[in-house]
Amino acid sequence: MVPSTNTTSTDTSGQENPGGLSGWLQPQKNRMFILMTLAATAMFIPLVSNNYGLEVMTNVWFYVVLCLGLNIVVGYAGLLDLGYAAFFAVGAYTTGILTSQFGVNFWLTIPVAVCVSACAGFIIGGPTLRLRSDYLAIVTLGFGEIVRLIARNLEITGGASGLIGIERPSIFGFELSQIVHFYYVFLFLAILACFVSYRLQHSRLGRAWQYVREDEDAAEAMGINRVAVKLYAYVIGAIFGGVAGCFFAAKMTAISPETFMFQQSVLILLGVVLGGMGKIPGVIIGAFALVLFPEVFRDLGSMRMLVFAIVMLIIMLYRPEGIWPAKKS
Amino acid sequence: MSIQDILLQQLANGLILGSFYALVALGYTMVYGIIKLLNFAHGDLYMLGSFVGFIILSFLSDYIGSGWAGILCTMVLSMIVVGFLGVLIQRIAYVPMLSAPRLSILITALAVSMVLYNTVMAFTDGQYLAFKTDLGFEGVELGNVFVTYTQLTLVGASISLMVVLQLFVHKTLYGKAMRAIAIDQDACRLMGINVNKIIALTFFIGTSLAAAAGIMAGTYYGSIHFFMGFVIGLKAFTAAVIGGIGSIPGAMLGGLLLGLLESFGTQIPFIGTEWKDVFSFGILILLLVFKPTGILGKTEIERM
Amino acid sequence: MKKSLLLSSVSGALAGLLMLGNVATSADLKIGIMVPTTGSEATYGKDMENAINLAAAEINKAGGVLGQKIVTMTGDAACDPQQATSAASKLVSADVTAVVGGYCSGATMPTMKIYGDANIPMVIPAANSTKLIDINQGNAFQINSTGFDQVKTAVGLFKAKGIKKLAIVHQGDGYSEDLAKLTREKWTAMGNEVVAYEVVNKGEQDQSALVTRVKSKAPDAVFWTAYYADGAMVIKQLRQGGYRNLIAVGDGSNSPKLLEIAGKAAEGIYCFSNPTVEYLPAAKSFHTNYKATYKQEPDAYAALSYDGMKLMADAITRAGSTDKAAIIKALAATKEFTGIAGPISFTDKNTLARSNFVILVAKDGKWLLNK
Amino acid sequence: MSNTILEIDNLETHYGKIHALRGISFTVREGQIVALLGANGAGKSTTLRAISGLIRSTSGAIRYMGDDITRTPAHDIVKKGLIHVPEGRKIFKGMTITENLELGSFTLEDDAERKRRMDHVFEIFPILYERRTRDSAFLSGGEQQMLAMGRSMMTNPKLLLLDEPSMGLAPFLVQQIMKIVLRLNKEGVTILLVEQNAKVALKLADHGYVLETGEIVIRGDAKTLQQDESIVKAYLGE
Amino acid sequence: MSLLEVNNLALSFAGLHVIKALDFNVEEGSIASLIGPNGAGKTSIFNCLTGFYKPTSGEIVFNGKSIVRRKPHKITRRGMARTFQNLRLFKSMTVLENVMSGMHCRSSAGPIGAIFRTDFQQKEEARINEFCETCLDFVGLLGEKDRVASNLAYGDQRRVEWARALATQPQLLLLDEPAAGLNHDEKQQLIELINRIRDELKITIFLIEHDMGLVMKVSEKITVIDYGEKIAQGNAEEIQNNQKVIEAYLGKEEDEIV
Repeated sequence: MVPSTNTTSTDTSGQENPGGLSGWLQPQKNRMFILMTLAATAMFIPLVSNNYGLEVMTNVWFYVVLCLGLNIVVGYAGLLDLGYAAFFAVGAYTTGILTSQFGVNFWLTIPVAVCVSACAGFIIGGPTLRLRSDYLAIVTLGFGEIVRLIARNLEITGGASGLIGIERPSIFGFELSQIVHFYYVFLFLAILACFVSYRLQHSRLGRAWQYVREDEDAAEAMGINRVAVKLYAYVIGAIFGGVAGCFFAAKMTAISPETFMFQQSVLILLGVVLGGMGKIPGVIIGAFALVLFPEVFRDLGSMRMLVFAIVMLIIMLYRPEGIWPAKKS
Repeated sequence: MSIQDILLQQLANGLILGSFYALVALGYTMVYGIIKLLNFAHGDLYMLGSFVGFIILSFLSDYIGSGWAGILCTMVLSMIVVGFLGVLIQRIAYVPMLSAPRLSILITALAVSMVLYNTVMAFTDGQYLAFKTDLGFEGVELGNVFVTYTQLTLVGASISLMVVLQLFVHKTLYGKAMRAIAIDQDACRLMGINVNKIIALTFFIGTSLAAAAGIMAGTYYGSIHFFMGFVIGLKAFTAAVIGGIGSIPGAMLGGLLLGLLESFGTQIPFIGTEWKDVFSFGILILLLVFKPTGILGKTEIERM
Repeated sequence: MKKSLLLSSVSGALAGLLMLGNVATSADLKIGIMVPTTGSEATYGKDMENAINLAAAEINKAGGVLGQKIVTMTGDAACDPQQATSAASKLVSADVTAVVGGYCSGATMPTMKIYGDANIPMVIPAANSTKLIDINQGNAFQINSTGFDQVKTAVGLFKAKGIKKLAIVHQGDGYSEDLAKLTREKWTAMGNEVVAYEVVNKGEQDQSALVTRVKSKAPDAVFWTAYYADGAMVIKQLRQGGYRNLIAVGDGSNSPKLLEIAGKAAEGIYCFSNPTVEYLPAAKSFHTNYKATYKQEPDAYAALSYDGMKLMADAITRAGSTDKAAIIKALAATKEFTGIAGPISFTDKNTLARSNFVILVAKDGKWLLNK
Repeated sequence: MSNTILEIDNLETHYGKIHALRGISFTVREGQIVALLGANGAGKSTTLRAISGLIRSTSGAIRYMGDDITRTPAHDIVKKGLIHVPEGRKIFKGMTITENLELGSFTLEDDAERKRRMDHVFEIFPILYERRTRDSAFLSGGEQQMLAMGRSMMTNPKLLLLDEPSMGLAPFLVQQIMKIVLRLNKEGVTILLVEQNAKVALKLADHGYVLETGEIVIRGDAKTLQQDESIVKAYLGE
Repeated sequence: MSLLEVNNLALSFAGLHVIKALDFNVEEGSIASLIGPNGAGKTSIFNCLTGFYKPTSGEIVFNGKSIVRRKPHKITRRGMARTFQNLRLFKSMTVLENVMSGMHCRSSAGPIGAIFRTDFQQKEEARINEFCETCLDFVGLLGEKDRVASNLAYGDQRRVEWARALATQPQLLLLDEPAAGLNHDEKQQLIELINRIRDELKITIFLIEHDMGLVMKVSEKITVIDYGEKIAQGNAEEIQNNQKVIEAYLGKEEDEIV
């Protein structure tokens, strides 16, 4: 998402297929141009859209952050995480508890949430990463449920009704209260998430994730500590979720355990798989589809999750790498 | 009630619940044992079993009523229907994925699960349906423990299904072929065993056992809905892991143990029922971390 | 090629979305309906939507409000906070004059902020968690009795039945936990004992362990504060497990489905409920009209939803304009508005001044008014 | 001269990008023992796997008793009496010896016949009878090889493909196994024997083929091959 | 001086003795081979050396330090690299990215460096890049560096694997059947490459190979094992004339069958 000045940039999409947009995307300058156009469009949406459009688009950016976070775990490192909503919950509850019960300033809760969610990632990742991938899926699922149940059962988390009256943040005395404010906040977070994802992907750590995903034994033989590398993926993914959770709590002002059900985790996973695991543009498209599809096709009613599920199945069967084309050459 | 009575009653509760878990866990374990696939859709097939049973029973009840005879017919029919459905799912969704990376198969299984429960949700509008039978809740007092006839019959049914399965797997050639496939597929081909057919058979049996459990649940609890498979799917998986995934006696043992653990878990002083699931998931995680092979599971060659 | 296709379809969808809120502008009076029309609570939501639309149609037939025809617009709250906020924004963006709706308390809560910020008058016919009162910005009016009222009715019954030891079971969601907590507070404040306070995990079928635990505490009554679906199973298993004393359920369980699922086990249980159509003499014609229009029986919240729409129209008429602040003022000043479910006046917290809760009892598979 | 039972015609196979067999042709006549020799990785096992249908050949043809079985699935080939005893024995560890043998006769419907054949196997391998209820995982290497051969005999084979029956066995066991190979041959089973142990194999065989990197480099009468110095070179390099 | 010393190594799986009391050593700067019939336990020995298997008992001393029970990635960091019997490339990644995996243990930038592109990180990336390109150049694949690995011809994929192993900057390179699947010309190139790695890069080489011609040509010392035991050791000529070896491969002359 960010122009690469890195000589090791290895994205070689469309070298053999210079036709169409993908060919045109290749030169650094054109890609830059597209990104600028997209960013500008995103910046100007509030000028033409009503609140509903903004609400939906804010939701899109929000899911972009979550999906990119999960993408680090699933897409980059190839670990199935079925309890990602837990990290998102950890962030949201950290902010919620600190602001509503202890009166801590919103901005101060973010570093706390980062630490807490990183710890959560570490706690779940540490002992379980030696497990086979399918066991890991179940452990993360169980972990997600445990976090939700704890939130539901404790007094400090407001029990089943959750927390209400979470403070809205302000910057330099300017309170973020309108949807348009949150639109820009989440847009900024989404861009930040893209930036961080991109930089990580094209780094030593990012490559290590891919090595481990493709062949664990070979990666280990090359001197890569697979447990440490996976743990990094878990912790960084958890931080993405935690930060998104902080802002989610601030935007909603009320959070309850129901938001962090298993279905939420599945939804985020859906976004990652739909667009294409491990590919930033793919994941962004996945997040768009996730949010826009139900809005545009409201008339489908209860059929719409079914349509979603079928699409997901078809994608896994016929195009497991997702909608976004894979690099060739 | 004295504390002994309470504990005895909880023992009975645990065994009844455990026999349900065991029945569902069997399907998990069979499929996992043979193709190393964690079939996320298994819980949904349990759910589907109860819905198919619901439809069949509503037809049958006009002719043979919805007493034991009706339920028995329904059970057999819906086991067959859902069993074939399981095979169909395996053919459509899992066969093409057998050589794909593990992550892809897991996500496919998850997608299958979503398709199943969303289909039922769309058709039922997410409603709870009353699974009506003529069964009452008369029962017997065994000492101070009260068990209804329905409960006894259901436990009896699930135990006999398990016994039949155990006999099938150990005494018939097809059952032996199933076990052999889990050991070495190529060698099975060289014995003239049509591996795909046997895998399909495994799916059929595992799925129909889940369907049987689904019908029993419908009969016993009286209501069915599209998401009923989720919790039991998870619990059954936990049971399968406790017993050692891939092992059929392990699944039975694990199911009973989990059932007992849950019922006695509610009697632990100072911990309310709200922590029950935290308790069982916690056990699952600890078990996977410290003894992933479970109680009766085979140890694999250790790798550093 | 694929990428360009993708990009264009995404941007197309986006453009369509941005336009969506902007359609439909006329001289009509736009009123939003916010109920769950998808998800597990969809049947209740659709029932409420039907009743509100029926009321609107009747008003329009009689000449509309201030000469304007009412046009309704439904936002699907899906009983999910996230979906509810976008549905609420959609209604606000569509520039509705007022909103009638709110079923799940959890999903209604975050939307109250949105309606409050836009100062849109809102009548809430169903959601009744006491938490709603705290976050009300003054624009919302609850015409369902609140949890406080229900608890008052409940402990009244328990007292009258000579109950000493009470067991309370909820389901771990905002609504039922709220009701359970309030009941426990009130009951212990009255000097009585709550011997068991339990929670059932939503969707779990086997409750035998819970039943044994509850039974071992030998309560005189069990109060189920949550919804019918799991309630039916809890009741059935309580009776199967040999519990013979009183069982009562909250208004979330007021459904014929509960009796259908629990069967004989439900015989004689009590239910605290807002007034439903079949027990309201004033609702006879509504009942007939509803059945004629929608070919089905009205459900638990039909009467209140119908009243909600009628009340809103009445307030707008009294305000004499479609100015939102004026409508809110008129709503607050409502005095003994005669709805089919009973008279409506508001407290200074915008809740119902006089509880309209009734007690039902299950007899032969039907809910009857307890005399 | 007896009839041709197996005919391999210009067979080629690939493992991914590796060209494992580069067009090999040979025939096996009924009642013969034919040895397929060569160093590790020369393509001997691949040839057997292609014949028994475990892998698909990329081109060429396999004819068995006049039928083209190039595309026939492995489990159907077994029904024709062509049995492959794979490298590493591949017995079903975790199952008893009896169960292993029963699975060998999976294609058989007749229980009495199964009993008869099992008795025959037990007669040839008394050690298996002694341990018939034991888990096969606890058998020694030689016993495992006997079980693998016994299992294949349960199908009443006409042509037996034996892949390195002597692998990992002590010399006296090798002799024992080879005696059994001879006995089976006397009972009318044609045998295609893949062996690294060339000396032993050529002693038994009527005919021999030597493979090197997927091609047949030497072919001929077993007696002649025994004297051929070039075989040593094929194994140990020049 | 011995770079690698194996003393009394034993490995068993579920009661099956795969390796029994094995002793051998590899001299620094030499090219040594390990041969033996199928199933003799050669790859198991490699797996013990590289930490993939835990030996049941015995001692492995590499460069003066014991490496028994060390994790594979730590052993690689100590300077022992390996290739695999079946190609184990990172298939969907480019050739250069594949080789870069080798440099992982010789670099250290973490997530913070990656996100902020610190000076240190950028320099390190440049260093990784440069060294990996050198490695690719060494095996003659620099021109293919941006191609996806799985699209290369088989022989070239093999060379990517070597370049990847070289990028770990090893002192000892273990090659598991490097010639498997190669044609005649490619084998000649392989022999040349093995010699160049030793002569130009001063890396000691220890290989398992079935192609005896190749083994005899390149190795200075050959260790022969059978049934997990060492049966002979020596140079090519000695091995070719060793009666035990011939028996192990061809069987005993005096075996009486009939």
